[in-house]
Amino acid sequence: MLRLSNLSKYFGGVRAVDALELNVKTGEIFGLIGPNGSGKSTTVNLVCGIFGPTSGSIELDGVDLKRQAPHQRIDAGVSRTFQNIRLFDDLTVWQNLWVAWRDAPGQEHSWFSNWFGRSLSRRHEIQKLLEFSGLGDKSNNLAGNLAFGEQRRLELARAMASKPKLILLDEPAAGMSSAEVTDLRQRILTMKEMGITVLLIEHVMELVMNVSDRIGVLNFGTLIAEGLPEEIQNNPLVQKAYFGSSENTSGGDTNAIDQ
Amino acid sequence: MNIDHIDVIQALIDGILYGSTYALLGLGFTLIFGAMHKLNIAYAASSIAGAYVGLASISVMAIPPILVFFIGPLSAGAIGLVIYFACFRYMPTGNQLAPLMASIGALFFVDEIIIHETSGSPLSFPALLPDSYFFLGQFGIRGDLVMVMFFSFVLMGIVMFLLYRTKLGLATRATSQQSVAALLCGIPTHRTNATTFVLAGILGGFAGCLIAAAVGVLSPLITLPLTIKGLIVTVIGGLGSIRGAIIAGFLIGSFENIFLLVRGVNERDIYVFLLLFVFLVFRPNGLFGTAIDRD
Amino acid sequence: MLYFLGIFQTIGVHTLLGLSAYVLLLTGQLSLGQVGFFAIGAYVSGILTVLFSWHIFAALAVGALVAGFFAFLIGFPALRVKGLMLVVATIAFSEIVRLFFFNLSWRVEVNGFDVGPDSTQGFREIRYFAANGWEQTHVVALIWSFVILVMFLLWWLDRVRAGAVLRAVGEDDLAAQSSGVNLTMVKVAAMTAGGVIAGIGGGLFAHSTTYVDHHTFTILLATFAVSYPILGGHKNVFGTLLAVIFIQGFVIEGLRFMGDYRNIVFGLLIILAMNLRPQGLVDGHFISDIKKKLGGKPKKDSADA
Amino acid sequence: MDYNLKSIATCVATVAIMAAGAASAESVINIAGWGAQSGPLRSFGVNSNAVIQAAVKRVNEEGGIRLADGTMATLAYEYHDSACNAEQAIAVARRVASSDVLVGIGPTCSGAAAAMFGVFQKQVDDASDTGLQLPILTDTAVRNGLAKISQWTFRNTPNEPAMYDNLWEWIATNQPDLKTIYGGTETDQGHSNGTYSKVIVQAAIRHGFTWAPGDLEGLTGDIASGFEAVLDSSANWLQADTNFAVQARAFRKSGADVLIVSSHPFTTCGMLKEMSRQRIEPGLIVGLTSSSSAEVMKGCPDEAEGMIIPTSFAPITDAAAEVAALANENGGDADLHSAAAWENVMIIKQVIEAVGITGDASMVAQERRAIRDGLEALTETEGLLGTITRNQAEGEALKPYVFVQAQAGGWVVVHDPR
Repeated sequence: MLRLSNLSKYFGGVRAVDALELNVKTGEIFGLIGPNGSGKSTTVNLVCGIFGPTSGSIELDGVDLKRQAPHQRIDAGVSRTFQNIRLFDDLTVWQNLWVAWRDAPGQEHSWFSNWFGRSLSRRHEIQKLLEFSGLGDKSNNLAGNLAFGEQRRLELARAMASKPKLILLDEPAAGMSSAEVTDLRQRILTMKEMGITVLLIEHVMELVMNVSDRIGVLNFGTLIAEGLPEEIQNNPLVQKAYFGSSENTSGGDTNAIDQ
Repeated sequence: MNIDHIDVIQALIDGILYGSTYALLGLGFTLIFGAMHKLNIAYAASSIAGAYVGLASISVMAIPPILVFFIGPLSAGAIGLVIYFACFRYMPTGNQLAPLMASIGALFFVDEIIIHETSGSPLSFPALLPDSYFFLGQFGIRGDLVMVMFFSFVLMGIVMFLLYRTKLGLATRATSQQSVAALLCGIPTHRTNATTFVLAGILGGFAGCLIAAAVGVLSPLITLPLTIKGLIVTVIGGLGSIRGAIIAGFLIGSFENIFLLVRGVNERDIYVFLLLFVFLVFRPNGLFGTAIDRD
Repeated sequence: MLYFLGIFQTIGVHTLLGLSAYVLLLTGQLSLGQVGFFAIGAYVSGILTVLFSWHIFAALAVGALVAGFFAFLIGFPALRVKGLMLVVATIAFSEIVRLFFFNLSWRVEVNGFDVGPDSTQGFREIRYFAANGWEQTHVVALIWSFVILVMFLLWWLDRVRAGAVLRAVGEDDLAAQSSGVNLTMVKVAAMTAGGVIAGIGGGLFAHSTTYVDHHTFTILLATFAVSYPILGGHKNVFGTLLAVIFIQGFVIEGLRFMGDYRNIVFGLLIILAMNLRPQGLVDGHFISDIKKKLGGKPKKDSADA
Repeated sequence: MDYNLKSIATCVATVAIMAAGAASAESVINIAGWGAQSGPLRSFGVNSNAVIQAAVKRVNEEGGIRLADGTMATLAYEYHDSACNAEQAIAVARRVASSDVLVGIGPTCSGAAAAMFGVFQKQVDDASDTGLQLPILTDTAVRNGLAKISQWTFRNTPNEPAMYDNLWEWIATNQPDLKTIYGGTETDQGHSNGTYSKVIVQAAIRHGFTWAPGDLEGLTGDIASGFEAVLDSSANWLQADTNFAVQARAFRKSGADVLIVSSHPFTTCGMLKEMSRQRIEPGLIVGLTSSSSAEVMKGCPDEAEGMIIPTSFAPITDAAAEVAALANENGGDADLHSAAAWENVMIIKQVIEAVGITGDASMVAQERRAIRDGLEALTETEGLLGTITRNQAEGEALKPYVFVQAQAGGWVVVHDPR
């Protein structure tokens, strides 16, 4: 589904992502882990088009995304969440989804009613998505007034509103209680059942190891290991990257977009 | 009029020298913006107000005219503090628009007070170095503007020293980059910001006095044009960049003088604004600015 | 009465100016360039009625379209800058427009009189209304039908998806982009709409004051334009109207009894208002209070700012 | 507290009743003045107001205004702030027009006047024109040719073409060694620019002066001839400029005998200071009428030394000196602009007494019309410096004038052509 080849992104002299090769298969949950500053968020931003790559290619189902603007990549089927929640705080919960909404194929609204319709039929569908996200009774609340966990769920729902083929989750479990992580795990699995491919970037090992089909380990912008969760857990290279050389936190700038 | 290379060089010299007044103003704008990421539109007006207070005190009290350059900056610092409390201190942190709007109100207020007290009449301002015009070969040079230029470098040095070598500077920079984190680290952000405003105010008052001395006349007519000039200098120099503000001041001063010479006064400002526009589009971070889309 | 009709005209014209800045503010763009579009609308429609004896409606329409066209063009470079940079870029634009009209001299003889923009001397005698027998009530009706139309459209916009998209861009353009919003299209569209609204306002202004010159369209008026939606609050289109009534009706005309101190109070009131209501006069609480008073069910929690 | 408030209220009410009683015993003629009392041009409004206040007081001290039935009416006036802003000037005009004011004086700024005059009826008796119908006699707004915008608007402002024509003639006679001229103006100020490029330079050419950098195409002695070429060839600035180095250098380079600085006090002072820094010492400096005010003396008394300006006001007659003193008492200055306001009040009194007014509030429209016709019928009036003749096709005045020169921090009359 998603194929990154020889992908690089330099910030000045810092190689945030360096000749990265990554292949995410259709329908799988791919976990991407790595120490702070290893280039995980930059990778997400490259795939979403927030940054242009220094070199290399990004392909989705064989289509080159590199020349597409960020919003066109949504049309192509990629959507994302942010490491630090970025909701539209002064819009209501359901308006947050309305903004991101893409009609299912075959049920598209006309251009006019897409932009200027009040579209009650969509309201119904949006409500269904809200129910699924456990926000059914909050649809008229302002997003900014939700509790932390609810905001995380809303961001997830917003990412699903555009009917993506591939979702990039940027540390979705950050700051969650373990009960919430369990709930999140369930939701990610449900997404997979719905046929959505998931690229999960996460620090919370409990989640990554339990939910991922395959895991890649990023360090200094390159993939140092890739494999099944158990293989990764026992890989000495990974352990070294995580614990052995933690003083080497290169590229403070790479998370720029999420600071 | 025929223009030869001597005219051009002379216009460049005049422009760069006069540009040092813009540089001083830009320095204050950039200092406040660097510290708070907020725009104080009333800044140029309060700088000029400082010059007025200085002028008023030397004409009311029988004190030597040179004291205007001490009283002016101090009163502008005080005005800066008042503006900080009136327009910035109690505004919600995330709200950019409310303090901007309040500072627009402060601009009107300060301007109107000056106008009310002087009836808008131009007032003579003591020269910094009277009769200090000298010649360097064929070129005439204003001694007082050389002095202003010297001051702008000195002040740049002082500001850089304060920012990068003192505890106050550390606090300012920390507050500017992560105000919440700075607060958590025990840095009193409000007091830091207030100090920045007073510092910038003193700087502005000094700039206001130097500008008034350079023109020789003080009038409320100049506050808006100076506000715009200060903003242009800040932006071309790069937001928050101290040396950028200084260099941009010289750049704008010489640029406008060349176009005044070559294209006439009616078109002069069009070219200055076009330059600004080109800068914003092709180099949106200015000469020395860092990327601002971090947040 | 005549006096109040005149004030209504001023309030109407300034409301259009404020609404043009309001549209941009929805997308998070703080523009001091609206006065440039306002000037374009004023000069173009004035030239059409005075020099070419066009009907006022046609002249207003063309003025608005020309202003909108320039806004469209400006929209693209403006995309590259944000925040303070955008403020300064739009100042540059409106000053360039002003200086263009400062240099514009286009004198034509119509009915034995030399008319038209005369650079510094200004553009005199844009007397379409008086010369065609329009009563002040007619002028007020014309101006306010545009105000009501624009306000209605903007009010309606907040009820359709386009409005939510505009506000989403205003809140967080990166998140909006990552939710599939075409930023270029949305921002340029908002800029264009703002230009058209300012253009109509400018045309009405020129005809209601009969005279424009480059001093009319300075940074001061640009500041007023953004002041209205900021002071009024951009939660709601009525905030802008309320702010215009507050500034033009109350502070400028209503405080005339304060004589010399009127303009000093002006600045103080703005500072005071922003400290008391940093979200604007018509903020979330204000709206929910009104809704409660009207007996309607306020949407639960939604109006809490 | 309560008690105090009550007593104040009672007191106020009593005074009000007494005042109303006193007023009803005699009729009142209302006039209104307006101009900039806020903004950078505030001094215009302050001065104008001070002078009108003194003039109205004088009229009332002398018994008031004689009405048609022979009784005397008090003159009452109110001054409004129009802030040099078109919309505010129009708002005040409409406000005044909807009251029982019979005639207005103002506004002070030319831009505001150009806009305001436009909302007046262009031609009287044109029923299809819905413009305002209220006679206006303007004191300060001096930009060329404004009064002809409407037949309801008149001005009592100096006639610059006549003044400068005479000035150059006088210079040519008295200082025959001065041959060449050069100068500059603040181009963004309509009055400075128009007077410079269409009036002053042409008048000099008419009297044999030559343009220092060389002859200009189309520049003859006729008013406005070749004005674009004049502007192109001059060294100009803008009204809020602060740096005059390039312009002063062009002045020096021109080597002209007479330099013209056509601008308002602020930039006049800025320019003069730069000229003095660069040690430019021409044979003579000629200034703009508007700079013959006290403001230049506040801004640059030393540098202005020797500058000559024609002006329609100087305290050289008893009447003029008295007005100057009265204006000072009221916190303003009498200058060529504001002193006209005194004359305007006197002209209004003269016209009202000539046409016969009842002062009846129900007849405001007819009486305004009568006063307008009376103003139009005027061919001559007495001003502070002598007889003012009127060019009524344009609604303008031809005022007597003198030439003043800056000497030792004050304006001294150097020639009195009256």
